[in-house]
Amino acid sequence: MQRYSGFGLVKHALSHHENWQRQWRNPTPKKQYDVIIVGGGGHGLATAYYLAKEFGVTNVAVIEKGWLGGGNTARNTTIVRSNYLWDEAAALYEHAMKLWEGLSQDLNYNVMFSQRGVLNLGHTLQDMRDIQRRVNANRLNGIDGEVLDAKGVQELVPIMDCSKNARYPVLGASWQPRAGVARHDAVAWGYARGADALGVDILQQTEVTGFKIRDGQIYGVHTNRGDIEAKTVGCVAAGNSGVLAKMAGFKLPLESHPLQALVSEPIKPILDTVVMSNHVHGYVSQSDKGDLVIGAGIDGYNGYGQRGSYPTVEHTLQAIVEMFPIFSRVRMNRQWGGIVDTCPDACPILSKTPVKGLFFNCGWGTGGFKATPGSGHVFAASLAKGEMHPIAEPFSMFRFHSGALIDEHGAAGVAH
Amino acid sequence: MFYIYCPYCGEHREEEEFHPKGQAHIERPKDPEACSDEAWGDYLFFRDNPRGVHHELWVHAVGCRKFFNVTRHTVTYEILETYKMGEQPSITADAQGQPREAVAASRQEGVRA
Amino acid sequence: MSNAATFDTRTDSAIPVESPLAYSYRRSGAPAAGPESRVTLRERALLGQLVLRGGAIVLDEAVREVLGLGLPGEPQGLVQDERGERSIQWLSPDEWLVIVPGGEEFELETRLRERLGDAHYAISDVSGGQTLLELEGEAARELLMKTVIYDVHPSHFPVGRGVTTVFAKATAIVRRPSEERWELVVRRSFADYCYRWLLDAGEEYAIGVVR
Amino acid sequence: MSQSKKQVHRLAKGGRIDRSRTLSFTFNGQSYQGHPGDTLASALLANGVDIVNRSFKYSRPRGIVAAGAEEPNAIVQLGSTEAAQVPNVRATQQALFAGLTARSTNGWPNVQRDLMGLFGKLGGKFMPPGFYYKTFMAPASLWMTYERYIRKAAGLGRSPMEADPDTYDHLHQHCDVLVVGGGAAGLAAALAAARSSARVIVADEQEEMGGSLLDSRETLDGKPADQWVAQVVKELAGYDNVTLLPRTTANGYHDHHFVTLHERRTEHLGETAPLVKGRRQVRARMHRVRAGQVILATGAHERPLVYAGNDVPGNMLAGAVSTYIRRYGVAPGHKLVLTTSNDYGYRAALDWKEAGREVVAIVDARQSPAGDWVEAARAQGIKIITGSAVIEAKGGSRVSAARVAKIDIDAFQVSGPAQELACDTIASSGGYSPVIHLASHTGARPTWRDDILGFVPSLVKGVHACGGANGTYALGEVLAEGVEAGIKAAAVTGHAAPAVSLPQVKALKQGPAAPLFQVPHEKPTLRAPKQFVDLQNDVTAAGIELATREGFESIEHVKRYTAMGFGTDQGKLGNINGMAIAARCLGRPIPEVGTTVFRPNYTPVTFGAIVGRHCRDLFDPERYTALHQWHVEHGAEFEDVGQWKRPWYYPQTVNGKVETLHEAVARECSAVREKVGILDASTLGKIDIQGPDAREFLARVYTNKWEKLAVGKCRYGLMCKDDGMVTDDGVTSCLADNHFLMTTTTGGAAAILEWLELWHQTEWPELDVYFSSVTDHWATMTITGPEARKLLAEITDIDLDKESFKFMEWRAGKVAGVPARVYRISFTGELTFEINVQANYAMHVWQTLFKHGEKYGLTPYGTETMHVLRAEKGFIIVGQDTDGSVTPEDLGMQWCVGYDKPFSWIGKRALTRSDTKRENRKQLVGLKPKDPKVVLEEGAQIVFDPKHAIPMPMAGHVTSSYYSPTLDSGFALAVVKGGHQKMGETVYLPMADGQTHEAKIVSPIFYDPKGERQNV
Repeated sequence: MQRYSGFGLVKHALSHHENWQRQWRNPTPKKQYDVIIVGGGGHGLATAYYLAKEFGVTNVAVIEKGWLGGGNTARNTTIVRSNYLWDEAAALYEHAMKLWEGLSQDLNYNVMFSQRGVLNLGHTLQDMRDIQRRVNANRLNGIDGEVLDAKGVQELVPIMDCSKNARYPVLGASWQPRAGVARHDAVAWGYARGADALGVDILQQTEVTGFKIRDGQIYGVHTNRGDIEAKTVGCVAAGNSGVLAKMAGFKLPLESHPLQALVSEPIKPILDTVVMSNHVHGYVSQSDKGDLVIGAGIDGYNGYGQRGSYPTVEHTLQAIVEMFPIFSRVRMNRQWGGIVDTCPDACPILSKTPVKGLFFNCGWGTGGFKATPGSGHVFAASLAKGEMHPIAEPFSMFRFHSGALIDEHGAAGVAH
Repeated sequence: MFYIYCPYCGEHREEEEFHPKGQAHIERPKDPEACSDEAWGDYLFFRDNPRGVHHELWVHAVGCRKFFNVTRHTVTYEILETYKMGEQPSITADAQGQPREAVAASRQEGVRA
Repeated sequence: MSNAATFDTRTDSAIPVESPLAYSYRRSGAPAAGPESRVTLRERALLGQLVLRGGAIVLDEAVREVLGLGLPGEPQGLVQDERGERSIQWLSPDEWLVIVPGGEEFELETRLRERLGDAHYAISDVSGGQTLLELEGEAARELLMKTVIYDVHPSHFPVGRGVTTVFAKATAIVRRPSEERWELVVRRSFADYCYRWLLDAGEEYAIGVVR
Repeated sequence: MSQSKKQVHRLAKGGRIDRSRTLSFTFNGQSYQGHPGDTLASALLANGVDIVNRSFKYSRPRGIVAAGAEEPNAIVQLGSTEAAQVPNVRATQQALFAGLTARSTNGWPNVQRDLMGLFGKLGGKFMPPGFYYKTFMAPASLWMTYERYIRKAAGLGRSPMEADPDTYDHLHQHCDVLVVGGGAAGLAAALAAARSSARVIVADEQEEMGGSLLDSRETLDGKPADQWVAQVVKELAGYDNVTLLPRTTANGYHDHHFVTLHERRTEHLGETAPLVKGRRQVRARMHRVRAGQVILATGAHERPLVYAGNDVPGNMLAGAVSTYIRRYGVAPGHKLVLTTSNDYGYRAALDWKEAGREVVAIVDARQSPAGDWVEAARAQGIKIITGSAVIEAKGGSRVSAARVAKIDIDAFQVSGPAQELACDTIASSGGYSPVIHLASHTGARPTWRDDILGFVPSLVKGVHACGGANGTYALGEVLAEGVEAGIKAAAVTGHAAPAVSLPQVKALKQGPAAPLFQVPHEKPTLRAPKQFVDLQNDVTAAGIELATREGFESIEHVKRYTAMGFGTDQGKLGNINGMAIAARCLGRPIPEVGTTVFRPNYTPVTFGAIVGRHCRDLFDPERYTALHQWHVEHGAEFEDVGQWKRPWYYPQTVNGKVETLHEAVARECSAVREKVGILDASTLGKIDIQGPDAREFLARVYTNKWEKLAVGKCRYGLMCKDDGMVTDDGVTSCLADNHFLMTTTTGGAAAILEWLELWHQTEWPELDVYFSSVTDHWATMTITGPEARKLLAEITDIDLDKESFKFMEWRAGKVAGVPARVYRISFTGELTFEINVQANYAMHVWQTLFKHGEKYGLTPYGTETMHVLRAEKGFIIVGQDTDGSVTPEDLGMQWCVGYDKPFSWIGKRALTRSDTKRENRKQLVGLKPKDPKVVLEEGAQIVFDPKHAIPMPMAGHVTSSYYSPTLDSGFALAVVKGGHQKMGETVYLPMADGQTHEAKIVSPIFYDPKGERQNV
């Protein structure tokens, strides 16, 4: 792998950038792999990378029906935080956070992880109770965070309307300084380049059309480029997980919904942190290019169309202008939608399935991007060993039978 | 944004008047106590979530407050038919039957009063 | 008489009573209508309002007999008596809104219950829970277009129609009892919001409030 | 401010401007003049302003390139005052008005002499696409510092720092036929549809309808094109069934023909909306259009050719040159070189020549061009150099020469020596790209057509494309397509259109265009001077080539790696060129590289216009009870509960000092416990339930039993979802055998009514029962405390004797002369009467209670006191003491669960799942802090072992916690793992400040455990 560095950049500039190598190969599928990952988004590529790097499993194929990183990895609003309420979720997201903190160096690819902090605003007394509960739990779980009052919020974000005149005045917030944003595309590309260099075959434009199952054990997949065999298959296909599960003969407790986001035109830097509000229902950060990156909740209906309904966008911008009246004359440039697979308890599924050797990693809902490294790492460990990693264990799909849900709706009330 | 034919109001109305309520035709088991945990979990949580033709329950929340069913394509978002509670769809992923009459009206393009 | 409790909520006229907009007038004032006003707003407060639920055939016979008005035959229908004082509006296949002059509602409910006997139906008095606002003037329709998502074009919303629809971020019933007049039925707790919305959206038409 | 400059490039005649009036404006502090009818761009060009901005990445000087929505460079900051600032206004779309104040968005210290430009020149080499992914990684700790500097370069314009003085609104429109675009195709379509009597809306983004006809060289029926426009617009304006919306851009095409139209109502008049007769006008209006059929007549955008130095000011689109000359009377230079791949480009040279300026040469990439316009140019004696292209523009702040050479398109190389032609303007035309943005929004993927070298829209049902949007460019065909679309669309909506006779248009002979996108240079792309593809984001052909080399093979990857098309122009000029370049690099045909997917908005839209009136006081409804006025007048602080404003507490001023929350609540609590308090409880949801099966229905939706509740009695009920988790609670009263009044939580009212309907309509339609909301009909006033009976007795005819009107009963009678239902239920643990009257009488009753209550110490109390009092009694608040993961058994409320009811009520089955019957579930208990002065933090986490290392196992948390004046101690409700079995045990609460509180697990009932006080 060609190492990236500032020095290298200068060297390449002097040779007119003619000597840059491909960041990943475009290999021909082999007949057989040790592990097949279905889905070449951030989570799938991270899984492959850690399989190869941490668990020595390098005979791995990542099968992607479109272009790598072309799904939700490319469509989210890039927020990374780990201040989840329940122990199980907090452990998973904090595991990811720790990996984020060294990710650029690990991958030799700058994913621009920027720990500019995330504020979760409280506008009602119950919001504040929930915030206190969550921050207290975070602290005892070793996750950074503090509770701010309205004055503290105002000091951090002077341009926000923290006055009592607001329809729902800001009463305070939770503040996680280590949280922030990252460059979403770079995460997929960095993992792809890293995995490729370790020998993983990334098969783009390859679509899984069925599973090869014998006696309840998986032994491969059918694709539009022929059959490929493996005794371990991990599906990491986000919104399309339900479709894959159906091919394998079972259902999942999932619904795929449209999730919309939008950006303003680029403006000069004015907002240094991520501001989220469940109550007025919107969140915003400003990218390094100057765009205000804005999102809100999911649309209520099932949808694979990568678009949602316009009123969701209207409500979101109403929320943003309510929090930031000065943005009224700023202009919205672009909106788009992703497909998020949501679980009834707003927590993911990392699980064995009724088919032996077939594992699913899905149901991340609106919280997938921030978990990418952690999800990939614990899923890789599970695939390598055939047993779920302890951090992944509580996220079994069978919890929906026993009732052991991990209800993170409070933390996930707004998409992020 | 959808334009939904309410089978009770007999006309198309804006999506903002409706709430989606998930997959249609999920029946509560008649004898819950006889259900295994697995069966009960399936009823509560497990869904078809198809990429394609989907039967779903909606309520005309700001309107007649009636629940009804919608057959909708989850990729194109085209509404193929709407039908009242207690009725069965005429269009399914397997069999694309002839929509019933009232439904035909809902499918017409550019329906105006 | 069915097994339901009826309750006459009204009392003698000496006791002060406040319409849902009482607070709004004090808070936001009421701009007078003038020659420039292209739309006027008037609250018809304290009317009698009943929600009827049941089968159409049974209820139709009863209201014809008791009120002299039949149920509207079609969804979104609105029928009224000759003077426009009493009306019945379709709300859903088994639900109608009856509006009568204030004070008539209890007697009406009682007579309907007598007439309906053991049939399965429900009558709920909601007179205190909603109020009726009238809009008149050449800009009334455009003001409604700013406000409700339902198509209020005359070709789509002829006289004799009434719908429940989205009013800004609340809900309202919109009715068209005559060529010139539109009616809004709004819930009491949302009335101030609706009033402030109409004044704000109507400003460019010099909206006036008739009291 | 300096003296106004002369309009050096303004032609003596021509253009659709009003030369009788002069408008002054300033740009970068310099004063200039223009005329009504100008855009800011045409006025700047008229005044000879070459550099309007600096580029984003390399800080290169940039001039105006286009004349419309596709302009990438002329992005300015508008506004003379802070509040009126608007960032990123496209000068080509901003009508000039008197006093307009604009600045360049980039450039330091100014746009003419920019120091960053030097950095761009030197550093540009080191900033290939994706360079930031490859560096700034070491040391890790420094990234935030690097980023701080990167961020300094971010953004175009800036946000205002003051609130917007303007207002915006929405108009909900419905029509049969929406025509997007008021050019030749759109007007023809509109005319046809309008004559059918269909309801038609025509939206056009420009200041006036007409599109390219406003600067066309062609004639219709022998008359100038704009005369036909005027005649059609006049006819359309005369129809009642037609709404004409100029200055209105269709920005988003959503499902089922829902289109948003952004109408700029006052932006052409001033920087803030003017007053008309003293009344505010809205600055912009969003038309939310539900259309039956949509006709896309959005035209086409000209593609520039990609050659070296193509960003130097003076490089323009050929069509834009024509537009500035013919529509605005501005020739933006003196000596023109035109480089083109097609016949259409020739119009610029003909117009330039007619304007009396010098055409140095037309450079045509084709070997033997031969259309009518080519012949017209030849006839004018214009020099035509064929088989060639401008391969490089020379110049710094303005074009000084064009290097022209023979090229071989197929081999992608320069095939002859270059000559340098002195000029100040280079116009280029690489053909046209249909404007397919709106069709893309619907999810339909466009189709590539080799014959027109462009994508045409694929159409979902009900959408029609005509004219340029459909890849049809010859005027006669455009008009015919428009009429056909209009007739067809109207017909589908049930309106037959009469025939429309088309105006006579001379058919022009056209030669085929050459497939030229990037022009080859003598040097390979990576070594050639920069050839810009996306001017706004500084994306070059070399950048795209590099991306493909590095393995970015789909156009989506290329766009993301290079940022191509992510600017505020969304790649209107560059995307197709970029795809063509990527295709060339990959050796694949263009459609295989991918299609280009556009997303809303077509052009940027002010947040305010999307928000409309839903801001400030109207952001969200505030729901008030009938007593709100009183609460306001008595100084209540309010708590938001759902959309309701509920009195939180009533601070009194004592000795000139306003009480704190704590002081007020202590006083209010004592009043209730010792005398009598009053609460406005009107916000509780109230559902009128009638029907012979009402009782059975209640038994199915509540966890407890209802079959024996007698008329006149009330009962508390708990509601679960079918997962067994508590979702609501409240008291339901039996009014008559078949008649019940259910109360719900304040926040749950609407959801519970829908919940009941859901079960009735979908699962149990056979049950004869109806539900109606009567929440707003009744006002509810709760008087509670030892003196409550005495107070009420003074003003009611109801027999309040404790034997005849028992706890958990209701009675009807008069209170203060008003018919009332009085419920003897209690949420405080004290003797309580809930007085319900029709809401319009509430104020009278409330005030009468105070008139009589003074002697009893009647004290109004708010939600905070209510919470303290109910917590002392161990009464839960759903949503505070529960969180969707709590069962009735977790709450210790087995007394409220009818295990043996015949019907398996909602939630019952779930209670026996393996996880719900687990023993160490979190269970509701009371907590008594060891130190009575301590009020535990709500949300504090509970541990058994405070010495455990982090992560410390947590056993639960505090759900409610208050100071109790009655107990003179802090106390709390909490959920604790296995808490019901741990009575008397000690738990610990380690806090953020380092303190660890100690508390004892106790019964959640702290006060009057036998319930004697409410029974008195």
